[in-house]
Amino acid sequence: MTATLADVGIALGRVAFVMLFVLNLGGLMTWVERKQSAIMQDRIGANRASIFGFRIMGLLHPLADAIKMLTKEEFYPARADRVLFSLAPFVSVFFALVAFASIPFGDTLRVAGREVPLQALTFNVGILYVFAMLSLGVYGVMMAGWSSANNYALLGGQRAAALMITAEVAIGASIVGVVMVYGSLNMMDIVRAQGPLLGGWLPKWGIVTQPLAFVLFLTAGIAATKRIPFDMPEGESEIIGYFVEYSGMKFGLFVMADFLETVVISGMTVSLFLGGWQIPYLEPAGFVFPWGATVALPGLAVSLLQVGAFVLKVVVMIWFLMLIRWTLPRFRYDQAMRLGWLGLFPLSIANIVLTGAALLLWGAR
Amino acid sequence: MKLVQRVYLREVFSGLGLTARHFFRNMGRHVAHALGRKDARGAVTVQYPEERRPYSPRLRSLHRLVRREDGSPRCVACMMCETVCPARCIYIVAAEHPNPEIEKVCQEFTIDLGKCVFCGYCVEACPEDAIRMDTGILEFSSYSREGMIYTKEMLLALEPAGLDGRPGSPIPIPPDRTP
Amino acid sequence: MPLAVFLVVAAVAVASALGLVLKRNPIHGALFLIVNLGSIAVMYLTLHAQFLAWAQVIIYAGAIMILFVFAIMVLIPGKEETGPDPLRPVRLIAIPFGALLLVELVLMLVSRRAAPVAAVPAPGGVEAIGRLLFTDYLFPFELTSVLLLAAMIGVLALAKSRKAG
Amino acid sequence: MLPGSYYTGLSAVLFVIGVTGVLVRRNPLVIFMSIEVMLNAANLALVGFGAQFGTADGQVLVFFGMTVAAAEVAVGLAIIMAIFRLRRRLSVDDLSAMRW
Repeated sequence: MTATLADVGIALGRVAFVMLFVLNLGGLMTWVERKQSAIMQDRIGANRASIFGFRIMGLLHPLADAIKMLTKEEFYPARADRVLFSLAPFVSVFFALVAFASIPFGDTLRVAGREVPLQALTFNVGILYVFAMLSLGVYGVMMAGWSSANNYALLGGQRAAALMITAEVAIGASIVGVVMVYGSLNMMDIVRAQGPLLGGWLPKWGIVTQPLAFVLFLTAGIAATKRIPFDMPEGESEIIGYFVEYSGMKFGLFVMADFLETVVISGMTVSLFLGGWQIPYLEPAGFVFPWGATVALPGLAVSLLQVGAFVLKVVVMIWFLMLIRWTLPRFRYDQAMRLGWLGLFPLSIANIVLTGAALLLWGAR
Repeated sequence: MKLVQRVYLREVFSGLGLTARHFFRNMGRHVAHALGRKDARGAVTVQYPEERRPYSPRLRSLHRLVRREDGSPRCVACMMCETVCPARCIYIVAAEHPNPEIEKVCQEFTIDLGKCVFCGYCVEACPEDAIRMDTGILEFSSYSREGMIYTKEMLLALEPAGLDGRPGSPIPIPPDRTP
Repeated sequence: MPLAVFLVVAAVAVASALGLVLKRNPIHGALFLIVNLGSIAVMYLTLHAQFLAWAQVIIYAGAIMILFVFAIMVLIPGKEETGPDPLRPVRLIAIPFGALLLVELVLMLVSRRAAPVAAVPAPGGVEAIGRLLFTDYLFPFELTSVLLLAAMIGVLALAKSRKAG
Repeated sequence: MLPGSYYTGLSAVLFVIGVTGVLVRRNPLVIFMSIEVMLNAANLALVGFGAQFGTADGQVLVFFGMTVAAAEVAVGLAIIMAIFRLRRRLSVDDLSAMRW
C-alpha cells in the first residue's frame, strides 16, 4: 500500500465530484421543480427573490429558502424523543447522499500512466450497495414518525415502512433481469456491457434488452423516493406525514433527502437502462461510425464527453420523473400496496423467468 | 373495469403526453420571448405588481370624498353613511357651514379601514354624492391599526381612477409604512 | 490497521447488542439492533465477503428490521415492561448463567490452538457463492425455497383467521 | 487478515448477550430481536470459519441462515400481532398457558 499524494488527490477528486454533483443537483431540483411545474401549468413560477434587482429566473429562491430555514426556530414537541427527533433528518440525508457513490459517471480514464475509474467507490457488487443505502434511508423517516409523538407522524412513518418494503421487493426483483443479461453486479461492468450496438444501430441499452424491467424499476423507484404518485407517507391533504412536527432546516433536510433520492434513482435508471455514460459510436479512441468515418479524440476528451453524456441523461431522467410527479394524482394507500404486491412483484418475477428462457434460447453471453 | 383501464399505463402515458405538450409549447414561447418576440407569452398568469388586469368600473376600492368647485367637501354631515355603515367604521363630526344655503359641513370625516367591509352602503346612502369608492386603489396596508385610519384630508386628496381602472392618485402611505 | 478496525467495530457491535438488551424502549432496541447488524456487515467486509455484507444490509436492515419497526409502531408497546416484575428474581438468574456460558465458550476457543489463517482468502464474490449454491448446496437451496413458501402460507393463514373470527 | 479466532470470540460474546436478552426481557418483540442477535453471532462465526479454511461454504450457510431468519421473522411477527389482537397486552408472562 503505497499511496502517493496524487493517488489520494485523485480519490478525493472522485468523491468530491460525486458529492458536488449530487448535492448541487439536489439543491437545484427545488428550483427545477417549481419552474417545471409552473411551465407545465401555464404559469411563470417563483421569480421574486432578488439580489440588487437581479432575479435570474428565480434561481436565487433555493438560496433564500436555505437562509429562511436556517434562521427559523428549532421546535421540539413536548414528549418527543429528542435524540431520535434530531437524528432522523440526518439519517435520511446521509443515506441518500452516499447511495450515489458506486454509480459510474465515466469510463476508466487513462492519464499519465494512471487508470482512474470515474466512480467514487469501485465496489464489485455496486448494485447491491446502492440498493442497500437506498433502503436504509427509510429509517430516518420511521424515526421521525416515531419520535414526533404525533399520531399523524406515526401514520406517515408506518406508511413509509410499508411502501419501502413494497418498493424494495419490486426494485430488487426487476434488477435481477438486468443483472442476468449483462452478467455482473458491478455497475461499471454493466454500463460497459451496454456499449455494443445491436445490428449496428440499436444501442444495447437496458431499455432495449429489458423493457419490462425498465417500467417496473422506474415505477418502484418512484415509490422508493416517496414522491407523487406514491407520496402516501406525506399526503399533504390527508395526513401531513412523518415531518408534521419538524421546522426549519430539519424539515428542509427531509425535503432535501427526497430530492437526493430522486437524483439517485435517476442515476441508477440511467446506469442500468439508458447506457450510463455510453454514447453510441464513441469508442475509447474516438468516434467510429459504421460507414467508415472516424474522428480520433484524446482520452481526456472522450472522458469529458462521457461525463457530459451521463450528466445529460441524468438531467433528462430527472425531468421525466418531475413530469410524472406533476401529472399523476396520488395513489390511495391500498392502491399502492396492490400495485406493488399484485402488479410489480409478479411481473418482475415473470420478467426474470422470461429473461432466463431467452438467455437459454439464444445462448447469450 | 376492462383490462386496459385496470393496467392504467395507457392513461398514464396520455396524461404525460398532455403535460409534456404543455411543457414544450410553453418552453418554446418562453424562449421566443427571451429572444425578443415580446408577443410570445408562455404563461396565462398576470405578473401582479408589474402587470395589472384592468379593473371593472364597478369595483369598490378605497373611498374618497368628492369636492365642490372650491375644494371643500360636498359632505353635509347628514350622518346617513355613519348610520348605515354595518361595520361602524365612519366617524363624522359636524360643524356649521359658512354658507347659509348649506346646512352643515363635516369638520372631521374619519374612516377606520381596519374595520371597513367594503359593502358600499355609504355610497348608496349618501344624498349628496359626497363619498365614492372609485379610486381604484387596493393596496393600502399598515403595520399598525392607527395607520389604517384615514382622515378627511387624506380622503379629499384622492382622485377617481382612470377609464382603465388605474388609480388616479398615489396611494396614501401611512407614516409608519415608510420603507 | 485491520486490528484497529476490528476492535472499533467489535466495540460498536457489543455496545449496540447490550443497548438492545438493556434499553426499555423497544424502538431504541430495534435501532440498536440495526447498528449491530450493520457492524456485523462491516465484519463481513473485513473478511472479504462483499456480497454477504451487502446482502446482510439489504435483507436484515432493509427488510427484516423494517418489519420489526413497523410491528413496534403498530403495536406501540412499551408500557408492559415499566411495571413491577413479579418474576424478577427468576429472571436475574439468567445473568450468572449467561456469564457461565461466556466463560465456557471462551475456554473452548482458547483450548483449541488458534487455527492459522488460510493462505488463500475465501472467495467472497457472487460467482463463488452462486456456484456452490447450485452445485453442492442445491438440495438445501431448494429446501429453503419450500421453507419460504411455507412461511408465506403460514403468515397468510395467521392474518386471515382473525378476519373470520 | 486477522486470525479467525478473533471473529469467533466476538461471535461468542454477541451470542451470550443475545441469550441473556432472551432470558431477561419480557417484551416478545425484544426477545425476538435478541434471537436475531444470536443468529447473527452464529452467522459471523460461520463466515469466520470459512475465512480460516479459505472456502465460501461458510458464506453459503450464512445465506441460508438469512433466508431462514426472514421466514422466521415474518411468521413470528404475525404470531405476535395475533396475540396482541387477542390479549391487548404484550408480555411473555401472560402467555404461559399452552391453550386458552
